[in-house]
Amino acid sequence: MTTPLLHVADLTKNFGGLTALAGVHIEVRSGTIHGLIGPNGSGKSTFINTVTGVIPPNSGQIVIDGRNVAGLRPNIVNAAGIARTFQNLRLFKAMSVLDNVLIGEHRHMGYGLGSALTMRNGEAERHVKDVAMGLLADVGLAHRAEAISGSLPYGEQRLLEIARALATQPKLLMLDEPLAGMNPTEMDRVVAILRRIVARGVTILLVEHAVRVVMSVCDRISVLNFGRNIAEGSPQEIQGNEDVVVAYLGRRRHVA
Amino acid sequence: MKRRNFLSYLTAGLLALAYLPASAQEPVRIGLDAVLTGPGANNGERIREAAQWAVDLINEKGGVALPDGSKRPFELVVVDDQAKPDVGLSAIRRLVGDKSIVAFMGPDWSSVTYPTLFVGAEAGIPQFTSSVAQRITQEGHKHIFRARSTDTDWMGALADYLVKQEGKKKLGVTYANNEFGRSGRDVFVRILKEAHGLDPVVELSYAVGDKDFTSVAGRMIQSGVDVVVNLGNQPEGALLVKDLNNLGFTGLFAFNSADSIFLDLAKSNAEGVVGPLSWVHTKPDDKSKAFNEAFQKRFKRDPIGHSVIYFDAVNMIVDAIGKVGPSREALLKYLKSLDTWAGVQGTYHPSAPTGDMIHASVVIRYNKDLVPEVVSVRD
Amino acid sequence: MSRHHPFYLAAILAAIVIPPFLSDYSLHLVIMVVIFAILTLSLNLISGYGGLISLGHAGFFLIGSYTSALLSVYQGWPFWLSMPTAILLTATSGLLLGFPALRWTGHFLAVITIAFGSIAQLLSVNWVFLTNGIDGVSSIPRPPLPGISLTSNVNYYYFVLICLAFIVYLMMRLVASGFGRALRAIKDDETAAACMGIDVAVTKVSAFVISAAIAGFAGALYAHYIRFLNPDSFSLDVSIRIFMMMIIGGTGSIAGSILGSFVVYVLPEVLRPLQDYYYLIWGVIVILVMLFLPGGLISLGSVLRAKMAARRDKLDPQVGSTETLS
Amino acid sequence: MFFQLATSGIATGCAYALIALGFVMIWNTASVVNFAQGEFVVIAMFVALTCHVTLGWPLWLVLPIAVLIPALVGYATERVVIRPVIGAAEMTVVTVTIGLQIVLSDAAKIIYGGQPYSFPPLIEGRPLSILGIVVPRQSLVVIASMVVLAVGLHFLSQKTSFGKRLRAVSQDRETAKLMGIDVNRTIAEGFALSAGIAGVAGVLLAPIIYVSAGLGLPLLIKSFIAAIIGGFGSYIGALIGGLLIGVLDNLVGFYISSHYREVFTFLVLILVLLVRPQGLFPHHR
Repeated sequence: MTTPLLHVADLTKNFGGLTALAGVHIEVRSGTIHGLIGPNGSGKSTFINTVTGVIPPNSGQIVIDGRNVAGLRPNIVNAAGIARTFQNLRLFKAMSVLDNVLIGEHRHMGYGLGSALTMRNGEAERHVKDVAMGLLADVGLAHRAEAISGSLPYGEQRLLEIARALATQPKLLMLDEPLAGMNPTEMDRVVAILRRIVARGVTILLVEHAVRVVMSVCDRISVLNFGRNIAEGSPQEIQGNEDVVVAYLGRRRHVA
Repeated sequence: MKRRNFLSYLTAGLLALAYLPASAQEPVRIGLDAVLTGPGANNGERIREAAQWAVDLINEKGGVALPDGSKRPFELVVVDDQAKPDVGLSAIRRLVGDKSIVAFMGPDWSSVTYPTLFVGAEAGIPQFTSSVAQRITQEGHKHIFRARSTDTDWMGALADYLVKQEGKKKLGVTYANNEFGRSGRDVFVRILKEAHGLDPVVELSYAVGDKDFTSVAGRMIQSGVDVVVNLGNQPEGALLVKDLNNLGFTGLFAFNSADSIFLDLAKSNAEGVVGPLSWVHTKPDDKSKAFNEAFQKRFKRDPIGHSVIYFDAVNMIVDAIGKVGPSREALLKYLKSLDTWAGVQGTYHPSAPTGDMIHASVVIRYNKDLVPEVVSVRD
Repeated sequence: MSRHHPFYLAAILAAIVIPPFLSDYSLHLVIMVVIFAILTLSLNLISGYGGLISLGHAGFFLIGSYTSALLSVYQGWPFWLSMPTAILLTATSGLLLGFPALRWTGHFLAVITIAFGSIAQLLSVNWVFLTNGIDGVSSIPRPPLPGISLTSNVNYYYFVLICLAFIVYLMMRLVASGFGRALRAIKDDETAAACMGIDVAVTKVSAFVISAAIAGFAGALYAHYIRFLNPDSFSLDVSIRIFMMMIIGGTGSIAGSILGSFVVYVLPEVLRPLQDYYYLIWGVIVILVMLFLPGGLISLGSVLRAKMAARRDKLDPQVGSTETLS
Repeated sequence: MFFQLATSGIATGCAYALIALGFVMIWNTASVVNFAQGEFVVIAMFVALTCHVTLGWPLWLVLPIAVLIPALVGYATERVVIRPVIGAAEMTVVTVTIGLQIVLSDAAKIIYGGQPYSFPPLIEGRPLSILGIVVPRQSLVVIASMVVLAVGLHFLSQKTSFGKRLRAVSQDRETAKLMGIDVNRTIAEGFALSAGIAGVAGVLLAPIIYVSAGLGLPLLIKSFIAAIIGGFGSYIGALIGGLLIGVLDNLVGFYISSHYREVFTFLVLILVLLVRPQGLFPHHR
C-alpha cells in the first residue's frame, strides 16, 4: 500500500499527573475516511488538539505527507495540509458566513499587504470570493452568505465549519464530532457531503460517537481507550473485536 | 425627513462653534486663563477667586468708570488650560477671539504661557502673566506684562540672606523637574556663583507628584550640607521638609514657594523655614495690611502671592480703562507709557520695555508660632 | 453598503465647506479634531478590529511628534524628510509593543501599554540632551509646499484633511483586505484563526507596526501645526482621551472613530459654559453611552432602526449584533 | 541608610498593597478592572478630613465612617454602573470604570478644590528611633493595621459564609448561581468590601502624604502594577507586590536617581511579565 498520508507514532500528552495520551499511533491512508472512536474521556479531542498544534504534545511524531509537524504552531500545521473543525463550534461569530470561509482562504489569498493598499487586489479578491461561494454551495449555505454566522441554526453552523476548513485546501480534514446533536436526516446530509469531499481527493479523519454511522462510512477505524490504542482495522473487524466491546459495554458477566 | 435633520444637525454644530463667543456689547469684559482641572490646579482656584473678588469690588462701586464718566458693569471670562499647551492654545484663542474682551490675565504655568504668547501678540491685546520663566519676556513681545517679580529678583535676595546674614557656606540644592523648578535652580546657582563665588555642594532633582522623599532627604543629609535650598511647588516642598526633619536634619531649609498653602501642609515642620516670595500677607506696609485684612474678612484664610498678583492686575486694567477707555490698542499704548503704578504688591513699572514691570520681593522666615516674619524687603 | 449614506456625504461636505468661515478658535478645534481622528483610526486598527486594548497611544504620538520636530529644528531636515523618518521610527517602536501583545490581551496588555506611554513621556522629560526636556522644542517650521503657504491655519486645515482622507482610504483598503479579515478573526477566536492558517504572531505585530506608523504620522502633523512641543501634552490622560474617542464613536468603525474624535474633543469646549462641572458631566456622558449604546454613537442609527422595526412588527427584534456600518 | 529607605518604603507600600488587594478582589469576583479604585481612597481621605479636621470629631468615630462611606459608594457603584455591563466586552467595562474615575475625581475637586490639605497624624509624637532607623509613628500604625487587616480578611474569606460566597463567585459565577448563591448581591458586597479596604488605605496614607483630589489615578496605576507583579488574582501577591513597589521606589530614588524612579517601576513590571508572567505568587483561588 502507498505510504500513509498521516503517520502518528507514540504520541504522548499528560496534564500534570493525568496522562491523556499514552503512546498513540495511527496511520491514515490518503483518499480514505478513517474513523476514530472511543468512549468518553478516551483522549479523542486531546488527540486532535495535539495533532493540530493547539496543545503541544509531550513527545511523539506527527508526520503529514512526509513532514513532521509535532509541536509546531497551528497555522504551520494547517499550512502542512491539516484542517479541522471543532467539537463545540468555534466560528467567527461576529463575522458573516462568507467572511468565515474567506478566512480559511487566507493563506491562498495570492496578494500581500502591499497590493491590498494599492487597489491591485481587486481581481484576487473576486477570485477568492467565487471559490468561497462555491464551497458554500457544496454544503448548501450559498443563500446564507451575508448572514452573521452566529445567527445560523445549529446544523448550518456545523456545515459552515466544514466549508471553512475546506477553504484552507487541506490534504487531511479532521472532523471533531461533526454529527453531534443532529437528527438522522441531517446526519445523512453530512455523510453525503463527506463522501463528495473524499471523492475530490481530500482524506478525512472522522472522530465521532455515532458508531452506527462510523461503521457504515469509514474504510478503517482506530479505537482509543484511556489514551491508548486498543484496536485498528476494518469496520467488520472492529465490530467483532472483544476489547472494543468491553471498552464500550464493560465485561460480560458470566451468569452462573 | 431623516436626511435633512442629520445635515442640519451637523452644520449647526459646526456653525455654533463659529459664533460661540457672541456676546452682548454692554459689559466691559476681561479674560483669565488658569489651571482649573488636572494636576497643578492648586494655585488655579486661588487665582480665580482673587481676580473675581477684585471684579466684584469694582461692580459694588457701580462698575468700570469710563473716560466719559459713565459706568459699565465689569465681567470676568474664565477659561481652563489644564496646564497643557494644546488646551491652553484653544483656551487663549477663545479669549482673544472674543472682541469684547479688552485684556486678559494668565496663564500661570510657564509651559503654557510660552507657546501661546504669539496669540496675544498678533491680536495686540494686553496680557498679564504670573509665569516666572525668563524667556517669556526675552523674545520682544510688546503685549506681555509680568505682574510679579521673577527668580532673578528673589534669588539675589535669598542668596544674600543665606550667605551674608546666616553665614552659610555649604548649600545643597533640590528642584522639581518642571519649568518652575528648573528655572529657579538655574538662576539661583548662577547668582550664588556671581555674587558669592560659591557652588552648591550637591544638586538633586525630583519628579512632580513624588510622595516619598526619604531618598532625597537621605542624600542631602549624607552630603553634610547646612542649608537645603528647594525650588519647586508646595506639596513636594512640604513632604521634603518633613522627611528632612524626621531624618534629623538640623540645618536651614530655604524654599521658593513657602506660602500659606505650604504652611498648611508642612504645619510644625515649617518652623524656621526661610523663603523668598514676590509678596507675603505679613508685609509691614499699609497697603499690604489693608489688603490682608479685607482678604481675611472675605475668605477666612491668608492670601497667597498669587492672590495679590491678580488683584493688582485687575485694578491696573480698571485704572487704565478709566483713562483711555475699553479698547485693546488704547490700553496697550497707555500702559506702555505708564512709568509707575502703585499696587498692593509694590510699585509697578508697566512701561518697562521687556514687560518685567515689578521687582518687589521679600524674604520671610517662619517663627515659632509659624507666622512668616519678613526678614528682608526689596522694591 | 451604507457608506453612501447621506449622513456621510453631509459630513464630508461640511468638513470641506465650513472651515474657512470659522473663527480662529474654532479653526484650531477642527484642526485638532482631524489630527486626533487620525490617531483614533490608528488605535481603532488594533483595538477596534484586533480587540487589543492600548492605553499608551500617546507614546507613539509623542515619538512621532518629537522625531519630526527634533530633526527639522536641530538638523534642519525638511518636513518631507523628517515626517517619513518619524513614521518609520514610530513604526519600529510599534514592534516594542507588538511582541508583548502576542502573549497578553485585555487588562494585562492595557497596563503594559500604560507603562509604554508613561516611559515614553518620562524619557522625553529626562533625556534633556535629546529632547531638551521640560523646556520643550520650539519654533518648529510649517511644512513647505510649492505654491501654497501652510503658515495660514486654513491651508493647514485642508492639508491635514487631505492626510485624514488618505488614512481613511488606507484603513478602508486594510479592513476590506485579507489582513483586515484576519485581524477580526483573531479578535473573535484566536485559536480558531490559527487553525485556519492565519499566522497570528505576524498579523498582530504588523497591526501594531501599522498602527504606530499612523500615530507617528499624526504626531508629525501635530508638531508642525502647534510649533511647540513639551512632554505635558503626551500624558496618560491623552491616551485615555484617544481610547474614549474610539469607544464613544464606535469600535471597529472608521466613521465611528472620526465621529468620536469630533465629539470627544469638541464636547468639553461646548460644555465650557458649565465652568467647573464640564469635566464631571463629560464623565457621566461616557458612562451613559457605554450603558445604553455599547456600539458607540455610530450605531445610533442601526439601534434606532432595530427598535423601530421591532415596534412596527411587534416581533422579537431580529437577533443581529449591532455590528457597525463598515 | 538602606534600612531607613526600606522601612519608610514599606509604609507607603502598605497603602499600595491595600489598594491592590481591593483591586484584585473586584477582578476575582466580577472580572472587572476598576479604574476608579483610586477614587475610593480619595473619598475616604476627604471624609476623614471633613469629619476630623473641619468638624473636629474624635478619631475613633471618624475612622469607621471614613471606611464605611467609600464602602457604600462601592456598593452603589456596582448596583448602578457595573451590573449592567458585567457580561459586556472588556473594553466597554474598562471604559465605564474610566468614566467613573473622571466623575468621582472631578466631584472631589469641585467640592474640595484642587489644592492639597494636610492630615494630622493618627498618633502624636516624634518619630521613634529603632536600631538607628527613624520610624515615624504613623508608619508603625500603617504596618500594624495592614497585618491586622490581612489576617482579618483571611479569617473572613475562610471562615465566614460571606467569605465562602465571595470565593465561590470568584471561582465560577455560573456554578455559584446554580448553587443558589445570589451572585449579584455577593458581587455588590465584594465591591463594598474592596472599596472599604481602599478606604482604610486612604485613612492610613493621608497623614503620611497629603489629601488632594488628584491622587486617585497615580495611586491606581501603582497598585495596578503591584497587583500584576504579585500575580494578578492572588491576594498575597497583591500585598507583597504593593510592599515591593513602595520599597523599590525609595531604593531606586536613592541609589540610582530620583529622575528614573517611575521609569524603574514600569521596567520592573515589564521584566516580571516577561520572566514570570504568572507573577511572584501564582494565582490560586
